[in-house]
Amino acid sequence: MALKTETFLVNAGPQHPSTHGVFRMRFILDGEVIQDVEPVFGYLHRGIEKLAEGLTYSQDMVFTDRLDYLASMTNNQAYAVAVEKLAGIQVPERAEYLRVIMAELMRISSHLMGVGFLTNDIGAFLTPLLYMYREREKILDLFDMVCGQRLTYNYMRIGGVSQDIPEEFLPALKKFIDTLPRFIQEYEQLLATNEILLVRTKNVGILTKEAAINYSTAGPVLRASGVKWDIRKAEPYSVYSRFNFEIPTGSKGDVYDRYRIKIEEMKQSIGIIKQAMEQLPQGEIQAKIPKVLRPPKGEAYGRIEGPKGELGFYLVSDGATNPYRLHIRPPSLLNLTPLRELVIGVKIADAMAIFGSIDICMGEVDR
Amino acid sequence: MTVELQAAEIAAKLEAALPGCTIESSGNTIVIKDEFVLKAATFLKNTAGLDFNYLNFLTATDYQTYFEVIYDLVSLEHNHKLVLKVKLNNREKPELASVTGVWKGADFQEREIFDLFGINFTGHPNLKRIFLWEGFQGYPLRKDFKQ
Amino acid sequence: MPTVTHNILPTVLNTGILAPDWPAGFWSHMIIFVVILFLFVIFMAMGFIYFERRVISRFQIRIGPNRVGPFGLFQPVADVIKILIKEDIVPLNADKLIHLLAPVAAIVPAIMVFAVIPFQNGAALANLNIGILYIVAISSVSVVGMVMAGWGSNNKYALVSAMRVIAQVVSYEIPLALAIIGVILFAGTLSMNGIVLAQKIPYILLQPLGFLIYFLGSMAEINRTPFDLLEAEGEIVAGYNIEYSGFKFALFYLTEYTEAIAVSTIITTLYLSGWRGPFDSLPVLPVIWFLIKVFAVFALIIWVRATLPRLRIDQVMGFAWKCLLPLALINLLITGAQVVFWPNVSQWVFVGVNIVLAGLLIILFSRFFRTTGDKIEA
Amino acid sequence: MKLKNYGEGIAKGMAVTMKNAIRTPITTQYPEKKLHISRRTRGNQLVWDKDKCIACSMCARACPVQCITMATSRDENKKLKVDKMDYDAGVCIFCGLCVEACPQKCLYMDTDYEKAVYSRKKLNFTKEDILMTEKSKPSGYYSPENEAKLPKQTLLVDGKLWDK
Repeated sequence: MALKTETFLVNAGPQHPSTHGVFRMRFILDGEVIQDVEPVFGYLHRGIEKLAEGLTYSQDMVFTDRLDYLASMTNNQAYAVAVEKLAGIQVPERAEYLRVIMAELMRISSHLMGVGFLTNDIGAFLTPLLYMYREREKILDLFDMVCGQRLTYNYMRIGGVSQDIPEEFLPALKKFIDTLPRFIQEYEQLLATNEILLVRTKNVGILTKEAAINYSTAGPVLRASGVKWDIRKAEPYSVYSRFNFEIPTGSKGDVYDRYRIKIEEMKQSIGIIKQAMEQLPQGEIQAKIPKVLRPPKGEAYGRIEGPKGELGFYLVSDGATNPYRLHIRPPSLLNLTPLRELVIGVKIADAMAIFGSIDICMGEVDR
Repeated sequence: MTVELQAAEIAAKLEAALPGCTIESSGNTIVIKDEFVLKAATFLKNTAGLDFNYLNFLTATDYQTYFEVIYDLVSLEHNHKLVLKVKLNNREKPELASVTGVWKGADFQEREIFDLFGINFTGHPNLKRIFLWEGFQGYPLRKDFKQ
Repeated sequence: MPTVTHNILPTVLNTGILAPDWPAGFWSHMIIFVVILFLFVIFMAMGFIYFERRVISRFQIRIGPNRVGPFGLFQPVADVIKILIKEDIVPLNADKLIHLLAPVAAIVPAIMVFAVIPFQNGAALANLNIGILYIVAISSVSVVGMVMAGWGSNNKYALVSAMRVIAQVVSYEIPLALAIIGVILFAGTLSMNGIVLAQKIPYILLQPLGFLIYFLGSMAEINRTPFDLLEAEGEIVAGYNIEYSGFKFALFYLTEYTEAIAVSTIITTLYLSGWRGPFDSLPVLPVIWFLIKVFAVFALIIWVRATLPRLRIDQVMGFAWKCLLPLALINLLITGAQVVFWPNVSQWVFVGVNIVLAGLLIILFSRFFRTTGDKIEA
Repeated sequence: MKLKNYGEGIAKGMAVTMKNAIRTPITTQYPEKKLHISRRTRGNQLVWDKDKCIACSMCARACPVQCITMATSRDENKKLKVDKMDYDAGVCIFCGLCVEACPQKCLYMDTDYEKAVYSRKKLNFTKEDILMTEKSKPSGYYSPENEAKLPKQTLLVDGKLWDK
């Protein structure tokens, strides 16, 4: 005899410990199993695209910090790349190298946070997260030294960077880069073979290669599904063509792969920073650009490989001092698109693991 | 390095498959008529040699007299890209066929355009406001939006 | 029975007004011990809260609470005061009676467990000759309180949590009880004090597999990581006590730690030879040995909590039924055979044999422990 | 037969946590012990050097959130002077663009970070409040002279957690 059961609706969020900000998922549950989910967002919508239309090109840089606030440096870089493409500005070598160093440090920091919060969602009581915070703290120290802020750096400028690095920066960076592999090794010991982590992440939330492409996912999510796609290789911007690095890819596209990709990318980033430190030239850090920038009429799409995926800025100029239209290609939002398909049919606990592995930042989703 | 495809060649291919669909083509950009958008999308995705399997982003711009919807297409296999544009002249009731059936990644982006520009995507499975709340008056990214 | 308390205040209550046919010794003994037990539980709970916060922060390279009083020792007191002056909220449409009774139903059985714990030789509220049976019977009754809380709060998270906890605790009772039987077979008695007295060798050495099963099972029973599904913060926010505040929440909080103390004391008694230790014939030393062992067991629980992620509900259930239960049965079989067929062999031989067997069995069973996580058919 | 899943990973993980438990905690007991913050810190206020200012209003124009209001007038010598220089720290996002825009380098960020007040109104500063005095500690952001004067930042990577 079939028992008569009823599904029920559970709201996870906007205030929920593992929704990484103000994200909300309306679950339809059948016991523990998720029947349907509707992601709801917009709680952090600040209308940055609209705000940008009212401000000059250089002022918009400030607001890019507030997109993905865990990776402000790369947001700065993406915006700078887009404006430079629009206005045809050549960036000095030293500035490019500094940008690369900052962006890779940012990638490490963002991935640390991503892995840390994933473990937190799986239920490790803050410990791996706090270990990773320690390393992130060192990176933030370095950023603080260079630009005077720990979260909203506003470091890069159109045509360069705002300030040159102080003399104590490179020794400190070297020390950090030398010690980081040891700590990553420690995380590997703590997590990589942990049986509980394995049963919680392997074969959970499998995103096939075709689906990952069709859903326009980017970054670690796409690569975990086995697609070798990285803007740093596919369309090298800045000076990335001069560095030697690999693109790690996953095989299955499950939560475990997404976690592995992040660890592997951190290792690659360390290599890039080492090379950049060796090659770092002396010279100018800022191209000569007019105080009030008026790019020619036209449009441009500048993109970089942010920590969470392809981050692009689509700019339309009508020749004035303000952008006519600024659109952000937010990797976090697009990586969320397959969430519904991944989550239907799994248990609540897995849903949180899947959500955590996608690694979003609400500032970028809602903009 | 991503190859920016010559739009003129692809426009010719498109024209052969769907006569009368293109309006103009320059650089890497093809502008097509709005009623052809779904067919053109399917064609670009499924034609061998083009294989635009990845919708990089989808957005719109308000040019005061008309809306322009921009599809940035990339092929991950061949590493080439193309920009597809559609002009919508009907400002009162802009409508366009949804491409969610072709690229599922268009889902949230079409909702975003609907939310902020008021362009109605027919055939979208769940066309609701995405960032702003239900009942919000007006479409903020339109140039004539007043608070 | 040479209890210390038997001789303190021997005739104070011997006035004949209480219960004429019961000896005065019973009443004095009971009242003194009830007071001592309550104080013990409350102070130990505070001590455990402080201890856990400090230790776990060391695992997380933090310092932990250190502001209130010397070394932050009064932090639990401050917490208690804060929690007690909070507004008491009953959710709309909640089942008020059940909502109100749930914390009481949870804490009473948790405290009742301590009745049979011997703090030193024979110093227990009731030195029952079926002590361990009493513990097995009473320790899972707290779950009723949690289920009442889950049901009575009119909250879906709480309900999910209640369903999880009932499934989990009922499943883990079985391997738990089977593991205890191994101890009973060696000790030859059901009395807690008798078990301690029988431990020439701590039973953790004699029953390594049983200890492991009991440890994991009791972690599930008291809902600690990696089995803390009922308060899985990332999934169902706080679980059954999500709608509780003020004094009622304090009771739940106390329940949680009381259960932790209970489990630590039971493990100490069953496997770590309880109050025994060097010089345990001196007056206070057995109690100190006992407390040291209790804190050591709790430190191990904290260590596990600081390290491990949480299992999923189906994995938790699978672990109980597919892994712990057969292991417990095999353990029982081995123990029974050893007790019945070789009663005169030195127990040190069994120590070696059992440790080797435990290792072999764990490795054997790890072959069946698959990393599965496929979608579940609804 | 490859041995796996018997708890080796868990044991390794527990060894790691134990290893970390005997490390020195990385926390700093804040009000008693203070770290040296970055020499370029963009602290919670502006410092304005009145004597060098030429009242060009570039700072007010550079501000993306319009938190600086500047009103100028010409004095008897036809020289511009500042009548009003209001700065709303409650709106300010501490991006530093005003400091960069200043052609005279007479505007600095502050190094102070303990500026909490009880009401937002107290964050509306007038020109007297942000005036450069002996007490004010301008930061080295866009000002190498100030940067040289400030103590070096304490870095976690150096292992030195605080300076007494």
